Amino acid sequence: MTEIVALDALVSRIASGQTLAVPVDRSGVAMAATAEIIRAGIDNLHLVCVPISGLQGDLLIGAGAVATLETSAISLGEAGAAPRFGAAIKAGSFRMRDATCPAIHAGLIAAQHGVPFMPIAGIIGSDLLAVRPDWKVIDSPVGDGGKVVVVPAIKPDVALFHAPEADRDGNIRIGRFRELATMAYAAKRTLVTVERIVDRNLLATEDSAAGVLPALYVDAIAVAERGAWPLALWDEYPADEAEIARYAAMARSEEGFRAYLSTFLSHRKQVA
Amino acid sequence: MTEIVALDALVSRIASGQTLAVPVDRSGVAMAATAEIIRAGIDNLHLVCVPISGLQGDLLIGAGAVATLETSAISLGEAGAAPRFGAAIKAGSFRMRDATCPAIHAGLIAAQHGVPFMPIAGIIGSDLLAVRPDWKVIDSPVGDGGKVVVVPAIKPDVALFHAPEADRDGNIRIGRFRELATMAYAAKRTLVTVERIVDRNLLATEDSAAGVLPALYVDAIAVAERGAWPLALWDEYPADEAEIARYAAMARSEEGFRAYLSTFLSHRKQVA
Amino acid sequence: MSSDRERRETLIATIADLLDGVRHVAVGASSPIPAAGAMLLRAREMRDGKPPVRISILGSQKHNFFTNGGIELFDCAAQGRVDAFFLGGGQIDGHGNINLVGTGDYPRTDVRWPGSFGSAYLYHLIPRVILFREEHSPRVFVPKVDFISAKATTPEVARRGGPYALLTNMALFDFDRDAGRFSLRSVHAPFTPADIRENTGFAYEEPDVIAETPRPDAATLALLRGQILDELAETYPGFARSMKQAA
Amino acid sequence: MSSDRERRETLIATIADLLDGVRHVAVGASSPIPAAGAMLLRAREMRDGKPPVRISILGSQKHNFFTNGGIELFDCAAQGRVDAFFLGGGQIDGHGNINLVGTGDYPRTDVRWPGSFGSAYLYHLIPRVILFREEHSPRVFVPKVDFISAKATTPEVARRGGPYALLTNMALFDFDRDAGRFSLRSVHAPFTPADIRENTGFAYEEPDVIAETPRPDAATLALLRGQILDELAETYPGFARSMKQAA
Repeated sequence: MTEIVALDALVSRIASGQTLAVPVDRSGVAMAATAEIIRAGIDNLHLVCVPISGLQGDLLIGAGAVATLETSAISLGEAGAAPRFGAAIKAGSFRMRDATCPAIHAGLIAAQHGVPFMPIAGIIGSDLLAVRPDWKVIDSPVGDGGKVVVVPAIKPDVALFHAPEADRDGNIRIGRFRELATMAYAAKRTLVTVERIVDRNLLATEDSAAGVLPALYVDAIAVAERGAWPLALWDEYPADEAEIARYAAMARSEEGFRAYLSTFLSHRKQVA
Repeated sequence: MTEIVALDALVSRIASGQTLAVPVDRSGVAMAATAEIIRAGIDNLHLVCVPISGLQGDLLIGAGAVATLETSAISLGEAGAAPRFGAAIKAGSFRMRDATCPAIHAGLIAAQHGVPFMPIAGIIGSDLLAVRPDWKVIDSPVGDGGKVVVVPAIKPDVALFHAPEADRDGNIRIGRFRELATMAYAAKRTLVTVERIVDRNLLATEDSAAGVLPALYVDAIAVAERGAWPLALWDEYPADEAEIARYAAMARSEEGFRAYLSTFLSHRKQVA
Repeated sequence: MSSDRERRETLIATIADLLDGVRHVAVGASSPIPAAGAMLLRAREMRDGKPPVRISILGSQKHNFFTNGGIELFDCAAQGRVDAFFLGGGQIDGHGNINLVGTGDYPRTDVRWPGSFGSAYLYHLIPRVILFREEHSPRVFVPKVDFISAKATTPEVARRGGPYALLTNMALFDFDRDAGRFSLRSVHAPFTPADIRENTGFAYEEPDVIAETPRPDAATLALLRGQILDELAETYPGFARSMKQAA
Repeated sequence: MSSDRERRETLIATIADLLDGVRHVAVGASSPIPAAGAMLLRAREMRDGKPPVRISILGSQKHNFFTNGGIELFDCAAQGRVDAFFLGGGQIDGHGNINLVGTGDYPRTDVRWPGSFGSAYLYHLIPRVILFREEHSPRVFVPKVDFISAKATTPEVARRGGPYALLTNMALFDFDRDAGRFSLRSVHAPFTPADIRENTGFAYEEPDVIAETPRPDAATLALLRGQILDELAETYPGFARSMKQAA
């Protein structure tokens, strides 16, 4: 049964040391919840970026919340490199698990189907295979027996994202961003922040239902208005490019990052 | 580029001997196109039912169009057993490839992802493994190395289904029936009949887009009003249970089936 | 007629009892008695203030809260999100194996049934699979099925799923997964343990004292004959009508 | 300023030429020059009555005709439905291998770039991968990359994808998949083959006569400065504005 709770109660369901899956910037990133994670001091996370991350990942890394980072990239996009990611790599302050986008999708899809691994095209020849000993190259058991890469299932403890709306039953509107559904299928628990709760049933028509993650997969929902800010939320608001650029500039130094973070947490607190 | 053509032109893109994937009754079965396939004398088909079939499969079998049948079941549902399927099995008139529903989905998903096979949970211990030598049991290359079944990719030459509407760009509304998309991803060509062509762009909003198979995967579309009759089309019309029961009764004998088929073909011709 | 109605009521109430504690039960298409049992459980849990029970009815647009096409039930089961399901079988043997394919030599079987559907998969993955087959006869309950669509136990691989009970028109059996065999739990009146022995083609455990399958109590019957038949009518109008007419 | 505009125009027109014949080209986010090249191709094909060209711009809601989430581009490529794509690289070596991870010893690299994105996968699957890197310097074009994000050729496995050409601010190279090396095709004015040698850290084939990369013709320039900048403005307003201002 999906519970509708306050933001801090939602975030309290994430424990230090857990594997946390989060989506790419454009799909709906739970930034308000990210502020709450940092405020609550949750750390030692294994962060799985589906399949890459930006501001969210860099903030969590800068705040020291990440013990393992599994991603295909961390970048602030137009605003340039992710400064705390770069600094933490240099300092060796977390375990890096470099990936390639479709391999992260494939790992989640393996969990979705309840199988231990998924085969995946390409990759052979990449040094990623050297740094990811959990990825194997096997002879295909069917067909011509050619080499094929297999990646293990990714089963996050928690999937966390932000969406425009949920209905009272706990169904979430995800539109075409089906990787959000894949994350939820794969995860043990799914926590979602939304702009609003709507009274209509999102499963009522085939059209609206097609873009819905059913409540079955959703453990808890919290309302967080402008909950993706300063990132964009599709169909709702664009990214606050100036704010992201401000972050990119300030986070170049540890002190600048601390100053940014302090303002960011109190800003998010005010909105909440 | 998706072409909008007449029904007979659509069906002329299917050649004898090809592998044809068709959906389960409730997802949108192209019955008008099925009549046209039989009328055109297309035969020697490898029919892949996704994951089961009913009236459509039984008609094609009865008409002698099927050389290989890959399915998890053939049944007329409430109307009982599929009579021509039963008779053809007894006569040994086609090659039977018994499956289990998720294995057919898995084979198509392998083709969707461009990999030679997919692992699948369960199945071990079933005699299906004995009659499907193309399914293998391997030691999982990751995790505890337990036994896991793998099934080869299913790459149909043609995917064929019926849907409520297409837009002028060739996008198809499929609602929640995402197996239709999977069929199209996996198939070399996708042919779709629709109730109507609409002027609005089905990709215009996130809500409508979520339930759309993009034109990229659709080779040709033909309008066929009541094109699933006597089967149901979701959101449009229910199954004509009386007609299906009439089929079930008549098709018990070869002569009865011939009589039914003749009426069915001319009825469908009138509608078209 | 009334006895047929009572028979069905007993089956429905027995199914509700077998489902006790499940949070999500899936029901195949054209399975009105399992669906009614699941609805009865849901209504009873709601009445008693317990956590809600989800019911997925395959092929139903109304009782479908899936949005990812035909594979979602199977994925959902593989993720451990489906607690109970129902399977039948043209043949069921004493080891719990089921045959949905046909009798005689494959592929040109003497009798051909529709096919294995999802059984080979779901039997491994759903913890509480209730075998439900109304016809109780030696041709159904055989020592060894001619074709194993789905195997009940596979010591060679880890699994969470498998048979939990077997319910027929005459009796209720438990299944012991370690022993790989059925054990008679109760017999529906007016049948006797001797009737069961006569009509069962496989060997099973038979305790010294065999209970009679309880009739539903008054509160359950009220719920069943009222709310449940109304709910059922949305998906199985013919079945609900015949149950009401029999009243 | 005008020369920077001309440089960009030449790159865009060269990309359109490299894409000749493709039906579906995918462009990464924040890649205005590749996107402009693809749009120029599309406009030219449409003008000439040829079959339409599809352009997918990743991360764009407007130029997104995918409906299956982030994996669809990758699936689409694996299905052979994407003909061309662009990749860059912090380092690109003479064998066509690219490095998007960093320099020095992994994982505590001296310089860390964002990561491999989908390169390790797409390089195998998309027939015409155009390597596009504006900076032409020995620190980018190295004999051997420090980390292979994506390998250009893998004789040990069948593949349809790989590098097709390398386009920089100074020159255009073809890639020979059998030889596994680049061959200089043309040099953008005012650079000379000697400039290319000086600024390229890897060995490459150099024909006796090296052409000058052609400037776009008048019709192409008209299309580019009009319709294409208008189309581009929807997705890359800043880039389109700077191109217009430079006029």
